[in-house]
Amino acid sequence: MEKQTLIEMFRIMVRIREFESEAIELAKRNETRAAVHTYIGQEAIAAGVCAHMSNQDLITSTHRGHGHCIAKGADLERMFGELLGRDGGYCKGKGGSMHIADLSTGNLGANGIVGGGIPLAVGAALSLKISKSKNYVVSFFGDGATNQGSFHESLNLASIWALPVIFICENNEYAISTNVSKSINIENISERATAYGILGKSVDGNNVVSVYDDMQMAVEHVQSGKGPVLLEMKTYRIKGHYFGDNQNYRTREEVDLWKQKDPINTCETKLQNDYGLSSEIISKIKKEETKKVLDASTRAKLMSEPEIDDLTEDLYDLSFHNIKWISLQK
Amino acid sequence: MEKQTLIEMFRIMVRIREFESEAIELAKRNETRAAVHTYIGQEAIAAGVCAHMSNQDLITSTHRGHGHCIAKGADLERMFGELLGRDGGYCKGKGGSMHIADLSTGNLGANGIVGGGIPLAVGAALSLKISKSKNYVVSFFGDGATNQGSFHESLNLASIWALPVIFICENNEYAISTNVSKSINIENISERATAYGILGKSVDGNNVVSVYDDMQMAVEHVQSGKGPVLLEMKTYRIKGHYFGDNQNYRTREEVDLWKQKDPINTCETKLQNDYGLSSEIISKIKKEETKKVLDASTRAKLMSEPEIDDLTEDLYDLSFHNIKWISLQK
Amino acid sequence: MREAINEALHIAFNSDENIFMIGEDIATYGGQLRCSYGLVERFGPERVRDTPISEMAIVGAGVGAAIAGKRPIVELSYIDFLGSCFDQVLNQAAKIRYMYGGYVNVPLVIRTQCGAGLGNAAQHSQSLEAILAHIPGIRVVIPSNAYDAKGLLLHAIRDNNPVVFIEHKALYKKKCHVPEDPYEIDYTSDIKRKGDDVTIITYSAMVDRSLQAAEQLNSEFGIDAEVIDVRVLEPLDLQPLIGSAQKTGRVVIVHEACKKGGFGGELAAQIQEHVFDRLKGPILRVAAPDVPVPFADNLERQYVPDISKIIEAVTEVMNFHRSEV
Amino acid sequence: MREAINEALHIAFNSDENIFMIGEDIATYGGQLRCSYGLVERFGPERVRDTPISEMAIVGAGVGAAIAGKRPIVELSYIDFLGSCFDQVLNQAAKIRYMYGGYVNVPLVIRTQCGAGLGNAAQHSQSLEAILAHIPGIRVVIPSNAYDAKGLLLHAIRDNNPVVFIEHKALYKKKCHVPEDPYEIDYTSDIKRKGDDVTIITYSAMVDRSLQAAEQLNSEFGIDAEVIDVRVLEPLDLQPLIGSAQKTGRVVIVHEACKKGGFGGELAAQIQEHVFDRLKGPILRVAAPDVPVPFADNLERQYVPDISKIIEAVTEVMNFHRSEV
Ligand SMILES: Cc1ncc(C[n+]2csc(CCOP(=O)(O)OP(=O)(O)O)c2C)c(N)n1
Ligand SMILES: Cc1ncc(C[n+]2csc(CCOP(=O)(O)OP(=O)(O)O)c2C)c(N)n1
Ligand SMILES: [Mg+2]
Ligand SMILES: [Mg+2]
Repeated sequence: MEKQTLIEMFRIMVRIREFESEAIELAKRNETRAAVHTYIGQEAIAAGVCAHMSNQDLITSTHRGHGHCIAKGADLERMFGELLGRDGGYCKGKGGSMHIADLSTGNLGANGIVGGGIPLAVGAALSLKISKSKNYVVSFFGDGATNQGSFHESLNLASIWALPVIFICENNEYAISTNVSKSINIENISERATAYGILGKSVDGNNVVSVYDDMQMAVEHVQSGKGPVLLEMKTYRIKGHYFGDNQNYRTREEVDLWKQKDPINTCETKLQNDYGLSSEIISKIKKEETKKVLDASTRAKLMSEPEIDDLTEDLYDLSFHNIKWISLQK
Repeated sequence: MEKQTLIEMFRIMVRIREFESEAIELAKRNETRAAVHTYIGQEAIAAGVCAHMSNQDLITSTHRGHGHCIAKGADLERMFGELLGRDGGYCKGKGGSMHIADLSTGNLGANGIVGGGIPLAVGAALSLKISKSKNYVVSFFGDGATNQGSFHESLNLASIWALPVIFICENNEYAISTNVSKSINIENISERATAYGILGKSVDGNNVVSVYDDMQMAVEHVQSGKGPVLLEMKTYRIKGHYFGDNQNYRTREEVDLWKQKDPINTCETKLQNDYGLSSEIISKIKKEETKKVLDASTRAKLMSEPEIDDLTEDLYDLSFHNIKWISLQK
Repeated sequence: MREAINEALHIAFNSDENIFMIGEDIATYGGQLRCSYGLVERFGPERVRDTPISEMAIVGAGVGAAIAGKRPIVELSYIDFLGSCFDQVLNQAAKIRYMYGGYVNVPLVIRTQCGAGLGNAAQHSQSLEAILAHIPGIRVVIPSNAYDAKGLLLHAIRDNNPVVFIEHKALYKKKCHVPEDPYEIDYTSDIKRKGDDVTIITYSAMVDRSLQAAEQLNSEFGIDAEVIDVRVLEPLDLQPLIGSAQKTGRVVIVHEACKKGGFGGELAAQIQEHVFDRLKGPILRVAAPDVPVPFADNLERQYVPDISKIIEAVTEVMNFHRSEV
Repeated sequence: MREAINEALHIAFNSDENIFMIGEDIATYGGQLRCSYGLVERFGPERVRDTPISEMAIVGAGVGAAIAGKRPIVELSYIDFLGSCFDQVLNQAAKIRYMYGGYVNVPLVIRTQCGAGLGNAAQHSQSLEAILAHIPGIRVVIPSNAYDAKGLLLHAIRDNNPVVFIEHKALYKKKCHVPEDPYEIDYTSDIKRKGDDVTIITYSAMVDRSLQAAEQLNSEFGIDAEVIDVRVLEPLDLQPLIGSAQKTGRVVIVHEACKKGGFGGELAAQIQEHVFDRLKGPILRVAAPDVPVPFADNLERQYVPDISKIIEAVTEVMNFHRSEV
């Protein structure tokens, strides 16, 4: 692992954490009406996965999508703008927290429907394959989503067509209040790969280096035409399902145990111990990112509300694609 | 294997074959408008599975459901009546070939939606479990159905609740024109059991003795509370997808090869060689069953068409269940 | 309304052992809808079951258990997730009885949540009752207040047919007097306010808004509106609607679902078929515009029909004068 | 109509490399709808792909490929299977553009088959266009003959929005003159027969029946009916409907879908909103009864609206006389 790469991933992780912390603040102060599903505790996954990706490599994301969005390089101000429902937000305020897409960074969109984005990723990968592109697609989803029919159909379809798509299951132990042990009867979700004859592997999702390394393996796999990969990232949802969750379904001890495996702290320790990064540089990075986030939030608050007339805009593209129909030669 | 059991299964297999042959005749002569999806070649499965079942054990069936229906003990005349759209048919002519249910024999119904019956089986099994019944449910479906989301969700749900349901996948190599090798990337569909942590096994579905034995194992498994079982029955669809299929997607040689493994012939040989059944008795059974089928068909043709006014009947049960609401004690 | 629904569930569980409930996070968590609290503690985990996120299997299991003789209640946390279980509603629950010649019943209740107004955006705010009402074989019940919800839910649970019971999320916190003892409300439309000048036909969260509009119409314009809460879209209790339209000759239909293809079209069509002669003006519809539900506060407020739009439509139909042809 | 659709597909594949097609049994087998023959032989298996039976993934893959810049055509062999992919239609395809602020297009065509009449029973015979037309964000195109089908399909393929293109199974064998060269038909309603006495508004397989009814009405009763084929439910080209209703003052709407919640209600509601003044009688609807499609021949024939029912409704509205109020 190159030092610079690790530092860059660390920076992204911190950025995500700061973004989510500010999002919680906004929710607390009732400045966003969006249910905020934070990515806190899972930052290593988005950071480690997206570190490999260019803007031409595509992702589909989830209701817990801020981290993916940021790791793909999204503009924080436009993200906050969307959380606040402003016209300068990613969706002009129409989508909110659960519905941010950013084609410019290859983000095909977050999704409020659990499992809803997985088939989209397969279609995007099919499109890349038909175009003979070397790019690939990553589909992020949770442990809970692997119980959706769309997960099953999508992995099977990607398998038989050997599509360049990497399925990243973020197993954070919970789907709202339901522990994964109550909804899935196997030890490792990656074993579900067996059902489709594709490569599956479980990874320590709180260790950004493991994430990065296994993602590298997966990228090589899909790029060599061997078909899709299912990576299960083992992690933990540190906060409630959304801001406001009473969390009556788990103990504080359980949460505390996982806090000791905090991915940012883990990475920080590694940077200090294995790469000799000084605590000054680390706190400089942290401060920079905090500032970046808070500045973005401040600027977003200055954005205006959407125009009321905008309510009925943006549903249809009224132009037709320009195709010159060619007669058939008999 | 008791001789009498084998003979009885042989009889059922013959009955199914005769029924389907007559159904094809009806289709040829345009006497039924139903698309007839015949069970020819797969008879050992329904016969071997249902030999274990009482009327209190339940099944869900498919578009290719005549065999299951007969093996569960259905009345042939009412079946033909339904194929012909007559008022004395199982559904008073409202359902047709793909929609026969018969609660009196524990048949919860055929289904025109591929994979549509699998969740119903899970629900029925849940109901048995809540009632602490020793009965169990069998869900029949094809290889193609295992690519439906409903298959995945259902097996998972049955697994985590350890429900008494046996999933019987009849892998007859085709879903309409699509060979299973083009839609599934693994050798044995039974391996899909891995994804749910349940028992899975592949069985020679053309050998009624194997079917019977493995079903026995599965019944013991579910009855001892160990949760569901997935049995893949390897077989072959001897006829087209439906009567009228041009079958441009496979060769005659392929079909002929499988004809040599005809389950009825195989069973017949076994009865003669291993059990010393005389060819007289065998042809007597065959004649009896042929007659039974043809008589039923003849009688069904005498049934009347439904009354036109019946068109708008049977949608709702207009009565309400009698429950006496009890106040809550505080 | 939340407490009323919870009470109905407790009564139901207490009265019939065949009643049980499955859904996501309904046990310890008390449901995403927060309506099932206390059930698992009182009736145990056998009858109150958390499920994986598998809507097709959940609804399908409900249908299967119903066929097999139980009386399951399924909680679908948002009506938007109909997308994920639609086959079991459209092709199984709704069709089984008819398709099987009337020999198989499906006594299933699917409780679900609809509606906009709380910033949940396009995929968690829909009003899809018109889709369900177009599917023969499904009862569609959509209460507007706590009292009605309790009585209608108990009635629905005794129904031997599949019922989709639709609770508007904006109504959960609304309270009204609800008797503690069990009671039922038949599948009937309900005149929530008597009036002679114009008929407002509505349901769900729009009932309150229509009643407020009626008060304002009365005090500000001297217009006396009758407000009818349809409450049940299937079976539709048409008589009170027709009676009222006959009396007033002026009809405004109000619902939150988007207008095009909404249930308002059906109501308008039926009413003019029956009382064409008595109509003094066109039947007008107040409904959401034909776009998905937007997130931003101001857009969503504009999206959901409000009192001013109801008043506008009423005054328009009151001012309508037949031009000489 | 089958050949016309096949021709349109060949032209499309031939003209734009971004067009490809996925669906069950569409390649060698030529499709369950038998419309895609010859495509795989000519354009290869990369662009004409058989799929497993996985409707959610198939439609979803279409949506995903469309977002990623292709112009996919998905074949859904029966519209009844909307049940198995509804989330991708309702919550993804329809909402993506709006939800993402207009920045993401979904140029997807879903071709599918609707309708009763061939003994396919409840789960393979539905007419579900009203459900689709109630979902903002989806174009709904439903041709009534081969000529229109070809021109509308080519137009739909150039549309940058998701289109559900609904082919009635009873029309596949119907032929009419179809020019070999490419042409397009805009999203417009089409007056299929001029007339002055009454307006029959219809679409899909009911157009032919309505035209036949019109001839009979003319020859037997001297009633001159105008027959308008809506062709496209979204966007709805209302002007010709209104113009005609204004002229005749009498309107009958005919569709095969069951009546309750069908698109006829929407049409009736809109028309009376616009031309209330000119109506000489109620707008009547001819539609299937509110039950699933039965299997038996005689029941199914009774189920699908026929000429006599259209004539009955027309004569009823012709004989309507306003009673003095
Ligand atoms: C189809 C569907 N069902 C249910 C929900 C409600 N819901 C939102 S998030 C969630 C839990 C998702 O769990 P998981 O996939 O593990 O993701 P996580 O929240 O842990 O990131 C549920 C049930 C939904 N949005 N979509
Ligand atoms: C949801 C759904 N998709 C597609 C179809 C069309 N269809 C009917 S039978 C069939 C093939 C089923 O294959 P399989 O499950 O292997 O059963 P088999 O016909 O071989 O018995 C298909 C695709 C359907 N009825 N339902
Ligand atoms: Mg999770
Ligand atoms: Mg098969």
